[in-house]
Amino acid sequence: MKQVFYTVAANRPLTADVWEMALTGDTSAITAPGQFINIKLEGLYLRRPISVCRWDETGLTILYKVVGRGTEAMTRLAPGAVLDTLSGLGNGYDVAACPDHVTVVGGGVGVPPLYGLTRALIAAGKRVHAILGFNTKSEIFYEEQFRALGAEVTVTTADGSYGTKGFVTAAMGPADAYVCACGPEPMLKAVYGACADGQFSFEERMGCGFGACMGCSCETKYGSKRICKDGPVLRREEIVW
Amino acid sequence: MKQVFYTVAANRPLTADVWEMALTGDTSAITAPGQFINIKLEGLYLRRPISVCRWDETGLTILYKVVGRGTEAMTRLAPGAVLDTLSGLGNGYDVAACPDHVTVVGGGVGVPPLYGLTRALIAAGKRVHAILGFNTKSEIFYEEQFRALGAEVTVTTADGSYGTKGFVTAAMGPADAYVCACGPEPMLKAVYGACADGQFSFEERMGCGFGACMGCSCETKYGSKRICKDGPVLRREEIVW
Amino acid sequence: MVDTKVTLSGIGLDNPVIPASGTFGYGYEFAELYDINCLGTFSFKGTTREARFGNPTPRIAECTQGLINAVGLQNPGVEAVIREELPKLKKCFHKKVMANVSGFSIEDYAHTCALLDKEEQVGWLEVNISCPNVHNGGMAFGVSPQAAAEVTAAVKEVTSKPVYMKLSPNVTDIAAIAKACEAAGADGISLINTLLGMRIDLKTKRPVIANTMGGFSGPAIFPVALRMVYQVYEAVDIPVIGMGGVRSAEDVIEMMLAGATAVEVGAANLVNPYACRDIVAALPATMEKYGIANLSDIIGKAH
Amino acid sequence: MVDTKVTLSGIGLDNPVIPASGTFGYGYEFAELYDINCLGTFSFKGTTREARFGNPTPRIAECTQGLINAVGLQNPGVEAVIREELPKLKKCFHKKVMANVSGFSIEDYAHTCALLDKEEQVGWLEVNISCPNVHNGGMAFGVSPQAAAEVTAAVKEVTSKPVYMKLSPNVTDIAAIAKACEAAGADGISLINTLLGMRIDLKTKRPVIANTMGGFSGPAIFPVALRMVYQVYEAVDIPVIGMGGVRSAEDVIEMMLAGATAVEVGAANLVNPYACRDIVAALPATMEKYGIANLSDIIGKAH
Ligand SMILES: Cc1cc2nc3c(=O)[nH]c(=O)nc-3n(C[C@H](O)[C@H](O)[C@H](O)COP(=O)(O)OP(=O)(O)OC[C@H]3O[C@@H](n4cnc5c(N)ncnc54)[C@H](O)[C@@H]3O)c2cc1C
Ligand SMILES: Cc1cc2nc3c(=O)[nH]c(=O)nc-3n(C[C@H](O)[C@H](O)[C@H](O)COP(=O)(O)OP(=O)(O)OC[C@H]3O[C@@H](n4cnc5c(N)ncnc54)[C@H](O)[C@@H]3O)c2cc1C
Ligand SMILES: Cc1cc2nc3c(=O)[nH]c(=O)nc-3n(C[C@H](O)[C@H](O)[C@H](O)COP(=O)(O)O)c2cc1C
Ligand SMILES: Cc1cc2nc3c(=O)[nH]c(=O)nc-3n(C[C@H](O)[C@H](O)[C@H](O)COP(=O)(O)O)c2cc1C
Ligand code: FES
Ligand code: FES
Repeated sequence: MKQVFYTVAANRPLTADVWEMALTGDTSAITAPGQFINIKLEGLYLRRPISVCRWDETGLTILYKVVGRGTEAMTRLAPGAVLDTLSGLGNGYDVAACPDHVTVVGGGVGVPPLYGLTRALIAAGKRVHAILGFNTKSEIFYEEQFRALGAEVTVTTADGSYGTKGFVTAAMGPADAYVCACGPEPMLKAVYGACADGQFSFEERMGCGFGACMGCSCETKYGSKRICKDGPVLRREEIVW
Repeated sequence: MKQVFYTVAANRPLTADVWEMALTGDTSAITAPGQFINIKLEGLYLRRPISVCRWDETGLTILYKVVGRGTEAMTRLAPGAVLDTLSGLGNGYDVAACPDHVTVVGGGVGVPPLYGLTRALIAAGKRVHAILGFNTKSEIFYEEQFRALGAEVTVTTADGSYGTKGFVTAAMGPADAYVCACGPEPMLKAVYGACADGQFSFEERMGCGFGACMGCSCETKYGSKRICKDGPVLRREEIVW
Repeated sequence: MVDTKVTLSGIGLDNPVIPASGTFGYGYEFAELYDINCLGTFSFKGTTREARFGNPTPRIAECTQGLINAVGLQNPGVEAVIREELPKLKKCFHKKVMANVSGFSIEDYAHTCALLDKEEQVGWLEVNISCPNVHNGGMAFGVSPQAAAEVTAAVKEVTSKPVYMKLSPNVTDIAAIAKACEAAGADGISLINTLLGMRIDLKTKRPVIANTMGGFSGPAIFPVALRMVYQVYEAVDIPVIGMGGVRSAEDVIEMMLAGATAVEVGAANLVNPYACRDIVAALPATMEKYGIANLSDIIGKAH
Repeated sequence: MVDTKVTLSGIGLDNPVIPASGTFGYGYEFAELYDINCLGTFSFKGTTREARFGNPTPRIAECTQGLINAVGLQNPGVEAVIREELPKLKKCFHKKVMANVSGFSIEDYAHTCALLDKEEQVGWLEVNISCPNVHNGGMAFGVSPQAAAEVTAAVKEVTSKPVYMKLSPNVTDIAAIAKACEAAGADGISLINTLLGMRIDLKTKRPVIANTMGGFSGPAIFPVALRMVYQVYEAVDIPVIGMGGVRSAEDVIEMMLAGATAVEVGAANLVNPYACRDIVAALPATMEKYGIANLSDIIGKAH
């Protein structure tokens, strides 16, 4: 973890309520896809945790959905604005532990960290099937970006307005045995049931985001873990629902 | 009273800790010298009351001393910043009630409202003797401005480093019978004792600044008054110390 | 169209927004700023048997997201209120008003309420029991279930108007106090009054408030107020008026979900004189945003 | 040069700044961020007889200038703390640490404190009595002078280390609780623990916290905390550790003027992991600004 003051380089809507923000600054604390940053916003007491979508030596990109006061405030940040963040939080996905063929499954704003993961998996010589689940066609984002990485991409929409109709599990087959997933808890649970092994990224309301407060604990087969520090990614076999 | 969003036109230090800020915007609620505006500052709960130093149809000027978090924050406002204020608060000085010769007596940041008053008195054809009291030479401001209005100006400094040595009362003579004063309470009390009649402007910690909370009440010969609404200016004869 | 109407002891309100006592004077001065008939009603300045100047100044201290006040119930006394303030109010406010009453003895309360009971303009009595009982070593009525019940019973005896007992939050068990008031006949409960708070001036190294301590309110206290409204809603079967730190239509809805039938707004009026008008105006759109058609349907819905 | 030293029951502290229990873990994780030997000391995570997972999540809710937590005393149990956490801490912290203890019965407290009494690293015991007493209908020990005194006496019996009783602010008369602890032998008083608070999610219309309510802390509660420190300082003759909303060197000084010998910092660590280091660093210049040469001289100076 490192406190980093990032500068907003770009901030634009991708869909009606999902935005993409590019930040420049020190990314040395980011060591794995699936990690997150925790953002201080003027007038709000707690920081907001947002996954790193992708990063390089000069900066990173986040994708965020507008759901409340914090994410609304983020849409009003113009290029040049400076953001107080804690960077490089959480464990992230373990790329080395993945087999040669990995299915990444994302629902809504669970999709962003899977982009960085897919890139890392492909860089490590693995094949990736990306299943990206949305409610409806107008909410889809980043389909092209995943394809550009070289992943095989399946998009699902709950209402069938685009791609496969149904939830993400509707697109899962026997080949999708090892899954790296991120999304709302009901989706994670369904995916958990539909695969044999993998890594799952969880969300929890956080006090600190770096392991100090025990606000985000969850029980696992191996005792309690802090989603913010020992997670957000848990191995399938340790998960207790 | 009127809520007005003023734009900062200029903001510069006059001395080590007294600043002058020019604001543009609607001044229609300001009807008398000695009134004040109440300024909302980001992150601070209560508004800050500051006297109107001078005003015209396009805007106004305030002078403020840096004493705490609010006034410190004001020094950081750059031209173009917009200030949420309540404008035209308080009664102000009653120019019509003044005789042909008036002595205005200000101590430190009690000086600002007397500038607008002096201008109004002179415009009304009255003669003005302005006694401006400071601690020391380096703290003096607005001496030239008062002279430029046509007032007879006496500056006092407590340490004698400029003008008359001593407190403002050291510069008061028999001709200074009718006084309009503004400054710290000990000064007001001394001036009260040294004159026969006049108008005195008081400070008090304020909740609202427009008469709603009774936070600023003071007892007078004619019952209790709210410094923010029935004041800040009281007539000498009604004052109870 | 959404419906913002609620009913408080049989009297309908166009909306649940009520400026809180002590932050809205006797109303007519705010009428110079906007048409106060847009309000549900309002609770006027705490009125006592005799005129009071209140406490020495400074009476106000700033806090993070709030303020401390030690006004000390300054008011012209109930007779002057009836003679002078209510007629002025009548000219600009055409709804029933809530009469906030304070006292320093049971007799004080009964006397003041008996006089206000005769006023047609008054819809409800709101009885503030955060005041010190001069006959009991200055301990506030509101910190003891017995004393709270005694005040309730004494006031009920002299009035036919609905009586809302306004509770002090500076207690271990707010539900016990509320229950005692209900058992003694209260028609409703108003809460919370201010939390006892304090600030010290670093320069003078003395308390900011001349009286050392005072009542702390504003957005900072909202979570405590909400919790107490929730607890009291569970404890009693009479309506609850919620307050403490409310400054937005969202806050009004949150208070109602906790159990409030109507919601008072205090400190917010002081920093934004248009706060209540703005909240009333924002309510319909905010209700739509959260899928609420009828405001009175959500009272206590978080339970 | 200004002097920031204070003494807490005979043990000298380089400065009065102490991270509060529950916001600093067992310390060693913060040692990865900065050298925690700059701190006066710190109070470790509330430790109980047995390991506890704590409450279901969500355990955290945001508030205006504060947060609600309902962690529920998650900790590995006193034996694991002694076996695993303290040795890890020893490597990076070379001062005496404050052991924060919780319990659900008098025996719990005595058992846990007896074990910690043997640890050389532990300088003081800080006994949190905001916990529900399972033998008394779940009423917190800290809301009754008798129960508070019983815990104090039981702990004093099993330890020779100074015992600081940590009080709950959710009471009518904090001074009475403090006095009861003093009479039962407490060496000092720590206060305040969190205020009971609540938030409701407007979208789900349910409480944000799984356990409905939780402990509210952060800058919002500072005026209440300061008031209680002031009251307790007047009520007892033993040292007081002040806390509640402290986030700056100014706040530390204000707490000390109210009567605190040392000052704990809780929530601030969560939003700024460097908060305590920054406060320690800012103290000397802040003291100079307010003309304070010797910090221990100002304790209680606002009285
Ligand atoms: C590890 C992690 C990674 C995340 N990555 C992303 C991402 O890449 N893109 C994205 O859009 N969202 C992501 N989220 C969710 C994001 O944190 C919330 O949407 C955001 O905090 C909402 O803030 P708000 O002020 O707009 O909402 P409000 O509802 O006003 O927030 C109130 C409080 O609740 C918390 N909160 C609300 N929703 C959530 C949530 N789902 N998870 C955790 N805390 C919440 C807020 O942080 C805040 O403390 C992530 C959450 C976690 C825990
Ligand atoms: C009617 C009136 C007119 C004023 N005109 C001027 C002016 O023209 N120029 C000027 O420099 N100052 C003026 N003052 C004083 C000015 O209001 C304070 O210096 C200012 O509020 C300090 O704010 P702060 O945040 O810097 O100080 P802090 O000490 O951090 O403020 C804390 C709180 O105390 C209040 N406060 C502090 N000092 C005073 C004070 N002297 N009077 C009233 N409230 C105070 C603040 O408003 C705030 O609520 C006037 C005060 C009043 C009542
Ligand atoms: C300046 C001021 C004066 C008050 N006077 C009274 C009063 O006379 N009677 C009363 O019952 N409550 C009084 N209160 C308490 C408020 O009515 C309200 O209960 C409390 O402030 C909490 O609401 P808020 O956080 O919205 O301010 C006063 C509050 C303030 C700020
Ligand atoms: C996340 C969290 C966990 C806490 N855990 C404990 C605890 O285990 N034991 C304890 O005595 N107090 C605990 N507290 C209370 C703090 O130590 C402190 O008394 C309180 O938060 C007030 O200080 P603050 O406003 O600076 O946070 C906890 C507070 C927080 C925010
Ligand atoms: S959020 Fe504080 S430990 Fe995870
Ligand atoms: S400050 Fe509110 S009445 Fe004067």
